Amino acid sequence: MSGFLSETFLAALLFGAVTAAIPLLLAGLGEQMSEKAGVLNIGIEGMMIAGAYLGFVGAYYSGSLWLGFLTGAAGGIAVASLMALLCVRIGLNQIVIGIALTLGLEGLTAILHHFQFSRSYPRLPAAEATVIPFLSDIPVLGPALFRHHLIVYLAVAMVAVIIWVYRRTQLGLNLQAAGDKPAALDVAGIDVIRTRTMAVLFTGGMAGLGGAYLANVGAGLFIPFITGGAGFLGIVLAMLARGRPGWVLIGALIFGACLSMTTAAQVAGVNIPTDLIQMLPFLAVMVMLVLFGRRASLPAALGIAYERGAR
Amino acid sequence: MSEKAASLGDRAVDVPAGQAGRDIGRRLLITLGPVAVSLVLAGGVLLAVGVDPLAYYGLVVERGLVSPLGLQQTLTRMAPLLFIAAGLIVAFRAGMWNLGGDGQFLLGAVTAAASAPLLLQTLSGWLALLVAFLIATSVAMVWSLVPALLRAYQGVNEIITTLMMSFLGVSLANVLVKLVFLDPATTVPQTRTLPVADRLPRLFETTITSGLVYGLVAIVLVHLVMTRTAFGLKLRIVGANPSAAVHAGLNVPLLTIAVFAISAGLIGMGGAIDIIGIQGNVRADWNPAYGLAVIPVVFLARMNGFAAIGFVFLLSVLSIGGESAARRLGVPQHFTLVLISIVLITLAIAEYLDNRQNQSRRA
Amino acid sequence: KSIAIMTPEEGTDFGWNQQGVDAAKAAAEAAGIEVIVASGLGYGDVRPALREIAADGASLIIAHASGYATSAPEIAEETGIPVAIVDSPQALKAGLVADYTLSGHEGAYLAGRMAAKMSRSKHVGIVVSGEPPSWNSQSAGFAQGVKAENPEVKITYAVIGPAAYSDAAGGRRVTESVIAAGADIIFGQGNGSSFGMLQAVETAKAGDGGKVLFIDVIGDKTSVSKGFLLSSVVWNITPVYAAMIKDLQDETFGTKRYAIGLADESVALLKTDQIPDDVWTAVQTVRDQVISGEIKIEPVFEATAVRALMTDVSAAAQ
Amino acid sequence: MTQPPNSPSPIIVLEGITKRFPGIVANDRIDLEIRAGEVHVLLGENGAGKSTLIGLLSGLQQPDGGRILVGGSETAIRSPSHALSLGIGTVFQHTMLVPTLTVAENLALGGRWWQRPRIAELTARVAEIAGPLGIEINLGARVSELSLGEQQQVEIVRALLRDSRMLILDEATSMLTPQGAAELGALMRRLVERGLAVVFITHKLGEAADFGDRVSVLKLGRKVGELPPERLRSLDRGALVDEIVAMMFGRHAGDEAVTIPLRAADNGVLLDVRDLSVAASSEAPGLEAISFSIGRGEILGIAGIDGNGQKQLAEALAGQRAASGGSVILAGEELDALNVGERRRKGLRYLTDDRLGEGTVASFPVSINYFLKQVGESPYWRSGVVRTGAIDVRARELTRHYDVRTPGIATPVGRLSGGNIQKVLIARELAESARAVIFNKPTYGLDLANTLATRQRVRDVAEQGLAVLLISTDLDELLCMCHRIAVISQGRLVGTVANGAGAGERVGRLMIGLAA
Ligand SMILES: Nc1ncnc2c1ncn2[C@@H]1O[C@H](COP(=O)(O)OP(=O)(O)OP(=O)(O)O)[C@@H](O)[C@H]1O
Ligand SMILES: Nc1ncnc2c1ncn2[C@@H]1O[C@H](COP(=O)(O)OP(=O)(O)OP(=O)(O)O)[C@@H](O)[C@H]1O
Ligand SMILES: [Mg+2]
Ligand SMILES: [Mg+2]
Repeated sequence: MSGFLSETFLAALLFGAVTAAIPLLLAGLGEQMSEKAGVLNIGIEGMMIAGAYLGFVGAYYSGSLWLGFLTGAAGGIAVASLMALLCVRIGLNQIVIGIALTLGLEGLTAILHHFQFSRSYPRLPAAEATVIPFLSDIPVLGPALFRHHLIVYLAVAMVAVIIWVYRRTQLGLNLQAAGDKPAALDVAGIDVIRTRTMAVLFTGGMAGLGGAYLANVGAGLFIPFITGGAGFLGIVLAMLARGRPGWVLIGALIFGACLSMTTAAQVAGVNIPTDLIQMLPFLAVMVMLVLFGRRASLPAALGIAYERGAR
Repeated sequence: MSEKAASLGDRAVDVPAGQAGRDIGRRLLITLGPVAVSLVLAGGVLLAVGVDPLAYYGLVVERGLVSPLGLQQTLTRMAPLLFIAAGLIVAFRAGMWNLGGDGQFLLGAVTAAASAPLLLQTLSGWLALLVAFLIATSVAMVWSLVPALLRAYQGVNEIITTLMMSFLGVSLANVLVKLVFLDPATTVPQTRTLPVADRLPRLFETTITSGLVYGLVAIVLVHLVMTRTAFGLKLRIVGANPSAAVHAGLNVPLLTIAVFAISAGLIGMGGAIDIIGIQGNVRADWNPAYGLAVIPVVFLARMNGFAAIGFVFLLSVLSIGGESAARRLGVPQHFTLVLISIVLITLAIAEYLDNRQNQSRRA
Repeated sequence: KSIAIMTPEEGTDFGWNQQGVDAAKAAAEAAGIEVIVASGLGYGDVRPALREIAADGASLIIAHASGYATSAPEIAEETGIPVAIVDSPQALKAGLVADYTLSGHEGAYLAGRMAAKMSRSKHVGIVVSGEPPSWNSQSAGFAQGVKAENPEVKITYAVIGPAAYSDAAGGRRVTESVIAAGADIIFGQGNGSSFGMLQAVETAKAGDGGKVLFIDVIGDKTSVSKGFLLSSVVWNITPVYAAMIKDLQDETFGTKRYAIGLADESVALLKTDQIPDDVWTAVQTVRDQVISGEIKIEPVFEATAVRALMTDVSAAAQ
Repeated sequence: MTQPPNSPSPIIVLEGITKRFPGIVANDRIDLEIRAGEVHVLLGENGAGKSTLIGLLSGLQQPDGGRILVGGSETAIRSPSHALSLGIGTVFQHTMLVPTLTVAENLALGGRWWQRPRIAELTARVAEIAGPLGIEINLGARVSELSLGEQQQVEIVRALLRDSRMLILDEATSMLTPQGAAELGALMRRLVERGLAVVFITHKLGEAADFGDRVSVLKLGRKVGELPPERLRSLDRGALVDEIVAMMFGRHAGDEAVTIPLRAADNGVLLDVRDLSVAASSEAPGLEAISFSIGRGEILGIAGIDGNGQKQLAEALAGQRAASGGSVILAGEELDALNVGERRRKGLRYLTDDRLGEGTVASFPVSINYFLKQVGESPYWRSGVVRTGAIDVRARELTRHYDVRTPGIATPVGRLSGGNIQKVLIARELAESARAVIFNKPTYGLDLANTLATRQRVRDVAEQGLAVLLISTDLDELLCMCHRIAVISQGRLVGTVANGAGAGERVGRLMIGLAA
């Protein structure tokens, strides 16, 4: 039978799509929370690469993938706390700081890698999959969707958790108020700075985790610039989703699927330049924007630092 | 949101001018001070990896600023960056986040690279370059039409659209190089090469491209248009308060489209200048990603054209000098990124401290 | 007096950059001269670095990236310092510009023969992270080798992305898909991303549950591999650089092209423990045939032509 | 200050409170006592420092000097949440609701972050509080869909929800109808009877006289006088207002006589509107076949409760909002095909009610804001290039002529007080060849002096023979200025009343849906 049609191959493609989608999902979910709270977190790429590096370092030296995820998230949070300090607490321009952090961490992790790993290129063992009973036996879909590392299911479950937070908790209201009318939140007795700081730190944690996943599970190793713009895609996903976590998941999966499609097309021997195929997901998004682009409902105070009593 | 965020920048620009003389000294101080602090911070990183920071900085200054050769390189590097800064100033002052600079730059570059050698077969030297330059500009302008129309008539946020169009533009530029404008004489996928002699002339006896002059003219012109003309004022009104623009009877959609076209056009010119002045051709997968570094610089300059020239100069010194120093001392080139990043952050902090001090002094 | 080498990435990649730097050092040492190493210069504008190195007194600058082939001759013209460039055979200029177009297609051909012999599933994969000419010629050489050995063996070709040189995760993902499609030997080319390919090979199982093996290019990754490295098309650029230095002294620089090939062992297959002796012997026989001209392999540099050599699965399915 | 022995103990005492802002002392050594069981009215001109004082009490800002005693002990009110925990509830001058949340969600805002918003519990309590107030609140409505008046009601209810010991209302009646204001007064009465302290800020002196137990007057950041309850009780309303006015302005009452300008001899129709319709949109009601005409020198008032289409009418006339039918004729010339700028050049001017939102660009200097609607026109621009000299000369002229109080013409207009921003707008709209002017709530939020001055401007305009359309929610204002008053309700003109004896009552009847 043709390789193109084999079950194993289809499953591998789908599996790859999910693997590629997870970092985008985590970054997008994180970015979304910052944006909801009124912080345009352009530094997310820097948080991701910090998470990728520290996540790998943690996993490599401890031998535990979970510890790696922890150190990765911590790395993202560390960068995010710098961003929160500079942009939320003292109100510096979010774009300047965001880009600066991204550039700096790309450089820093590349240097560290150079001195630490560039002679040995250590790699991690394969991530152990958590096989979901019964579901994993479904042909094609089973091995594609239900034989992932536990963190993948957690990431997807995170969508539900965040939906619940946004819809059902005081925190959800606080976040939305912090992005739409911070002064109103402040006079309601909730500290805007603290709310936004929490959102930014959450973004850092998610981005760091996304980076760690990319390095530890996606690649099994760290190399400089490994995130390659995944953070920026996260920003796009968060904005396209307009505050709805479910859409981040859908968007991330579509991007992942598009990547797998390019592989599928090539393995099927379709002789189209990869450059053209690679444009497809972006083209699809643009077409969607042209067709359904209504007024983007971004938070009113997005990108504006809050200062109590200022006018 | 973009309106308000940008208006914050605008507010800074429009506070009473007045004490200009003292201000320049002040600005110098709050620029050089942070640079000094950054050097100390980055020096820590250098020490950590076992490199003498003083030697490194000595080389940065020597190779980026003091040595004639280094200075020439620095000035040459500035040419395309100035155009990008000019384009970003137009957009940001009008409250539009044009984050699609890389796509616009590359498409401008590719069109210039594809057209200039062909045009040279029929037109005289400078005319061919001029036409290539104009074609590149128009292509970049047209490319910006999609986000412009979406923003003007659908209200679709331009951060998403310009970012997407940038990803697309970079890919498209590649495809064009690989499939359409390929130089049949080389195995490497690249456009035909514009011979050195046919490129923009160099200044005097140096290696500095005259593109630098055009870049300076462009950014000064943009500055004057934005601050001195009715058109510029209209754009700034749209940027600072779109409702006020509607109320005042301005044609906001049309102005929005104009902003995108001008901004993208200038960035496309940057791409063209880089090609017809310096590079001579475009290789597949070439993407210098200048936009990412120039965006914060424009903010730090508070969208002021003259200040932007200064910051672009600083950026060029750091990158040219940093590359040289890293090579000589065996530090990975990526250290330059770290240095630029620290400089950006300390500059932003200094700006904040300066503002706060100003305020408490007036109180 | 001294030669300089400029590479786009750090000379620690077990590949193109490292081979270049190591060769420059070796050739310089042999000739008893100094070497200036400028690595990690990126793919952007290297004219500033070229001018500086020229000013620093290098008597030959090796611009070790096809991306430098436009700028280096220009700076040579400007400064009068000779340069060596790659992938531009038409650019020769006496005393000033020499070209050393490196193509490992002969070695890749051998690797293809070997892979076809050893594949249990009769299916091999080629994974690349981009399509520069020097990689294209090896992809093509490999495919030609596979077909020459056994036309029945299927070849699956996959590009990770247009410029996914550091996309290690992508390298792993695509390689795993190719393995899932049935390939049990992967011929991989990619800078940072090749480590992702290696990772895929180490962690994924072939269709029959057995080991998947990896064939690398240019460098020798034995020290960092974990027993899954079948071979590598290793390039030894030292003879090329040595010849350049000699030509410079003889004032014949810029009059000839330099190349690498099987004959002088500047291209060679890496022997590893994974290769059974009989296979190795058979491959050596083919090598001799290539050297003697009995087998001719035309290099293919163009991406579309490369893809045309691969197995069209949709056609095969019918 | 003497303290009668029977007076209740103060909840909050301010001693020598000082607050400085760049270039200004907003509060200058202010002493104030706020007692349980009293409605303490704070009066003062625009920029007198009332809101600043409130900001200090509600934790938005920290004083630079002096001390605050809460329940007798010195307390620094560190933050809004601290103020809330001290039992200080505030309705701010500018709405503090999140437009994208529902009313219920806004009311729930402020709970512990891990909790679930208790909407059901809230519904019951809101009914309990709003019912007696006569306020109807739709908890499910999104705040952005509410009119400013409705939003103000929500904020009052929110402040009451929190069992405060002290309630501060900063210009809380500015958007309410007269009945609404009266009800709020009654509510304040009930609250103080329950032992709360109320601080009430208003620009309407009548309200101060009617609702207050104690009145303090601020001027230029200083407290210039206080009327204790005994004094308040001993004076009748008129005398009280006179005394307050004297304290505030050093002027005497009677200035605000009803002076409807005389119509000019040539009083033919100047502005004629026929069947003007505007389609309803998601955020605004439409207009249905609005017809009226205004003669030269005539002031036509538009009365109605806020949010009934006043803004749409003004914008449709100005060309800022597309009409779906009908026509606008100015001096015999149809304007329907013209855009904002062209209509303006024909002499149709529109003074918006949203000074900062759309009337000005806050960060631009005063000088530029005078010419916002003339960008590119000569003599201020020549071939597109600005002539700073010409602009500055004219800007200084306008500043002097319209008495705009500003540090300079280069000051960003957003730094001026509301009244002075309003003057900039008036100067802009009336300058050069105006023929018909639409005033939308021209005195909203202005202090007495500025209100009187602005009204006089409007009268002057009419006397020069221009047609004036005066949109206002303040019936008294319309009654003291207009020749005729039309009533708008749900996008339709439901009747027109000639001003004169008994007009107020007839307009009032039309407004609440009865025949005049
Ligand atoms: N955040 C601020 N920054 C700078 N100055 C301020 C600020 N807030 C208030 N001021 C100053 O405080 C003074 C008093 O303003 P405030 O808002 O208290 O007046 P007000 O009495 O409430 O006027 P109104 O009746 O119009 O509401 C103003 O003149 C202004 O200079
Ligand atoms: N950010 C600021 N910096 C300096 N001065 C300010 C600032 N904000 C306000 N002011 C000053 O505040 C004074 C009045 O401000 P404020 O906004 O309280 O006016 P207002 O009359 O209360 O308007 P409104 O009643 O419409 O709120 C002005 O004289 C102005 O100079
Ligand atoms: Mg006020
Ligand atoms: Mg006030």
